Amino acid sequence: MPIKVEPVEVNIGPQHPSTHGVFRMVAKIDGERIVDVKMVVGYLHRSMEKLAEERTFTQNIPFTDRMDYLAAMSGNLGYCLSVEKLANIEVPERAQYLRVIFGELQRVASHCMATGAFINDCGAWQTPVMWCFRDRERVLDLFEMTCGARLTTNYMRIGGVAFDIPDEFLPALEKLVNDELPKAFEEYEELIVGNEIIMMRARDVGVVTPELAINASLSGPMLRSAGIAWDIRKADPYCVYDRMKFDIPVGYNGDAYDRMTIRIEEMKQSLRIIRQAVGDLPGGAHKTDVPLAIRPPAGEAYSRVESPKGELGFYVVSDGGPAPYRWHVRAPSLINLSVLREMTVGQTIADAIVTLGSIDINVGEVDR
Amino acid sequence: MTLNALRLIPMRSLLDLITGYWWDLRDFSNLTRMIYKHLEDWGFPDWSIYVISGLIGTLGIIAFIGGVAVINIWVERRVVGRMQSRLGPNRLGPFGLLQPVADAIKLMQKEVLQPASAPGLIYTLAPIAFTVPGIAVFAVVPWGRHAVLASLDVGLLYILGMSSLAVLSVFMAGYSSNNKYSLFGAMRVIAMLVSYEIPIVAGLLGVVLFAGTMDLQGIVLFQEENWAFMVMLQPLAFLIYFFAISAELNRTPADIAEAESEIVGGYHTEYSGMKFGLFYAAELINAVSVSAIIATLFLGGWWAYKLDELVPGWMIFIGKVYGVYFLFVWTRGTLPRFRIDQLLAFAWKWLTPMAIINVVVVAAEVLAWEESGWSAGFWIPVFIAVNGALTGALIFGFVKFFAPKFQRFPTRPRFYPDIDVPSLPAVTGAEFMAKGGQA
Amino acid sequence: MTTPLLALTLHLEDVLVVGAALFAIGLYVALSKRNAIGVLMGVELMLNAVNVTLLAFSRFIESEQPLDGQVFAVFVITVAAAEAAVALALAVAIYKHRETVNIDEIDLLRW
Amino acid sequence: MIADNGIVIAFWLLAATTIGCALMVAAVRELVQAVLFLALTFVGAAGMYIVLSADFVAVVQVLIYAGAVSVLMTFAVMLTPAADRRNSETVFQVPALILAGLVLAIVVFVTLDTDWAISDRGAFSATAASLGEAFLKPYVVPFEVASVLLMVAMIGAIVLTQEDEVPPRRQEGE
Repeated sequence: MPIKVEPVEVNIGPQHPSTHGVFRMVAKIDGERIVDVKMVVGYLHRSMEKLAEERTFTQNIPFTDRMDYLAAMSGNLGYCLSVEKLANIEVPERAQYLRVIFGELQRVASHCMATGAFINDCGAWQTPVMWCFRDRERVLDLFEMTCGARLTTNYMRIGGVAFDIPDEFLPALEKLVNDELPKAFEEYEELIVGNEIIMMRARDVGVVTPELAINASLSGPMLRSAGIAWDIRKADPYCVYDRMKFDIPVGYNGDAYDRMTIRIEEMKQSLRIIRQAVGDLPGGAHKTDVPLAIRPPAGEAYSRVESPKGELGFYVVSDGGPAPYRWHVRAPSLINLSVLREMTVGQTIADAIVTLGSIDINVGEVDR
Repeated sequence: MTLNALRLIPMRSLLDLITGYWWDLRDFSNLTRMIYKHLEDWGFPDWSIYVISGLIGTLGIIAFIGGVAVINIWVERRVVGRMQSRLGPNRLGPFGLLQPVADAIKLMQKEVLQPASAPGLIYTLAPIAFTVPGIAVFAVVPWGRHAVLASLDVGLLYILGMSSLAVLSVFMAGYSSNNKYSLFGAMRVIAMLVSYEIPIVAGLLGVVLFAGTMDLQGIVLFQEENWAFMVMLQPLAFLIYFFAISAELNRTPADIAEAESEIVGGYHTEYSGMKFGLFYAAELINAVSVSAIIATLFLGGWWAYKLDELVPGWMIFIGKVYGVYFLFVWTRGTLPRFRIDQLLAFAWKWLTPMAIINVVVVAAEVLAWEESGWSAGFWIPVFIAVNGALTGALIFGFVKFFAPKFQRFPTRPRFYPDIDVPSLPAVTGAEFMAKGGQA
Repeated sequence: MTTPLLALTLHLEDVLVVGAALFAIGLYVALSKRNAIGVLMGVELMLNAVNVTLLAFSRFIESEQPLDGQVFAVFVITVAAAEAAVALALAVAIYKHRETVNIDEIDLLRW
Repeated sequence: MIADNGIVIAFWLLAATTIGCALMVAAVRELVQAVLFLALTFVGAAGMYIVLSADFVAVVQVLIYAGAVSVLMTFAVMLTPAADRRNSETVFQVPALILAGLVLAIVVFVTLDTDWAISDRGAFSATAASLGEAFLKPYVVPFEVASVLLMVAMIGAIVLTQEDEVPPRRQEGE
């Protein structure tokens, strides 16, 4: 007969080092084992979707920076695509290539952050975070070079990108893509992927079955770790992704370790895409002329991009005015988070933290 | 006297000039002996000499430990900073050396908050009780041939007892904080102590068997006599002790009691101000005292082949202590944390059996040594070879047969160059492997 | 020779009285506590008192083998450790089956 | 008779600590606090052992009692529910008090009444080695029996606390 226990309720968050922001997880715990988990979101809610209805289409671009602030470029891109779809705007070739380059650079930056923070959640004492930050900083340097901002870039515009790349950008990018980042990824392979303790901590932890992944509409590395080959860049190509050659890494077990390795492999694939895009980069304008206070015809549009976190969709409704009538964001962080209970119940607290880290949520995007 | 003339005087004779005087601090006993002599001349009773020399030693050790607690904040942050490809504290003073002072001033200024429902006495005593054992351990650690405060006949057992007391104070802190995270930390500590006490004691048994004494000075003298560091004779005991004690010290990869990413701060979540500062300092002090124990037991303490004739023993000793301390900082800066069940399994399934096998082998070796009557010159190299081979074989065998087996599926993802949209749901890992692993 | 300022002495009887006091406290705790673990604490106190007494005899009494008292003390500690382990296991086992460790309510053998 | 001022003062300080903490074990309301006071009692008793020139026993006392037994007790206390963690008395409190007082009175009376054969041997020097001799020569049989007892106790404790049905746990990698 097992000892009868009263489960203890523990609040993990909203102020907790591992919740990556103000996210609260009410865990019922029996000893070290989790019996039940309740998620409480909304501490960072800034009402962006409502605010957007009062601002012009162009003015809404900075909002997308501040949703997933670790992947601002992807947010910019997804929003601009949706408005372009609504207003039927043709984007110049060069801008499309630049969008691909910056989108992939942003994926590298975001995945670096996710990997480092994940290993920090496994209990390493800041070292992997610092190493991953080192590589992320290199990418952010390029962003700064181009648009002056590192985090909230606000780079994409409706009809193109805000600025053309400066002259010193391409040499720096080539050095990064061909020399610095491949070396860094080799280090990751040695130090992180092959680390026995990380294997012990992350394998068979936070398992997502393929059925659960599809039923819960997961996307991004969460979905691919469950063994489902799905990537918006392949399934519904935007910009010039249909011209690029790249592979989709897909995991076997759906556990935290798979998600981590998939992120590392995706970074390598991103480098591959960037190399191709730089090779084919055409000349010409970086932006079409679009009025700042653009008034798209009445109607609705949904466009989606593969952000580092998963499928980032923007649904825009216009009534012919200068501001969107309704704006909705399909935030991958929120939807990936929805299976947290299924993933963590039955595990220990330590596993739950690892699981949460491996989902790679961004509370800015969860709460919007 | 010109510089050239100085060179003519041999180094040894210069040293001889000061040998035996109280300012010859190569050996602290010169100082205390001088004090004895004066006290005797002045007609002090015997016991006062005992008390005064004890006080001198105690004050010296406390001064050293106070210095260590301050300087190690800087050392640890600086070293880990380098490992993390950043600089570490570098603003205050030369190389940021004044950073610990700034830290201490900040901590002293902070308000000491105490949970309203905490049992005040236990809450207040816990940080003190946590600090004391780390300092008390130094009483039996030898600093030189004549410089040991208490040459205790049961020194090693004393050290073990003290280190197990520290864990009880961690429980006191965790329990009295009246915080769920703290209680988790406390319970984890208790579970860990129950498991790790055994490999620690069993591991050190090999050292005691070889040295034939539990006196730390005796163990150092054994190493000097046989011209070999204990780490060569007992590599397995060294590894076992190192891993097990890093668990008791709450350092990564075993810092589950204060796992920051899981249970916030563990047992010291509710502590603030200088009470927290005491925990912080005690952590460093405990790390240094364990480094001192390792340096004494396994690395020869103040003895280092011929070197201790030229360099004062206490300098060699401190050098070794910091060498070991660097190992602790290194592991802390490198490794992630185990889960608690993995950590306990590591103690019970790996360290304990290894330690017991080690004890049996060492007992047989000591028996052979005593019974054969052959000299140490023959046996010590044999033991070094045998124990080295045993360590390798045990570690290899345990890794080979008892390592966690996860390799059900490949660790690396498979790649799809193209996706077939309507074919969802796609193949799961199990189906994929059943089909022969072809994408 | 001058008379010392302070001439304190410690006799066997002093130590034995301290041991007896410890024993009496242990006895009281063991007999009066409601919680099984509390009772165990009393038993441990009594064993400690016995150890103090044994060591006092070993230190003060004329004997051929004066260390025998210490040998006994070590045996007492050993047995006490074994006893503590088993008793605590019993407490936990009883708690598993009866959901209480109050000795008032552990009355399986009453009839 | 020990006639060394420092040692006598130390003994009485330690005795006061020990007995005071033992009284606190009986008096405090929280079982966990009682365990912590018990640990302090053990440490104080270890100090008394040192005064009685039994350094090995003292260190073993700290290691086993203060380090292990009290930790084990804490563990057991924390396994029981919070409602049971009071250090309350049964109805036998007054009889127990009377009985303990009687025992104390009798023992003290007998102690003071007996004519002890006091030796003037003085303190033992280091005891660890001679204790080891004693264990492995005259007392080897009890020594082995004690080790068997410990083994039996360990197995017994494991059997007693074993979960009857092993709950399904995920594969932990062992």
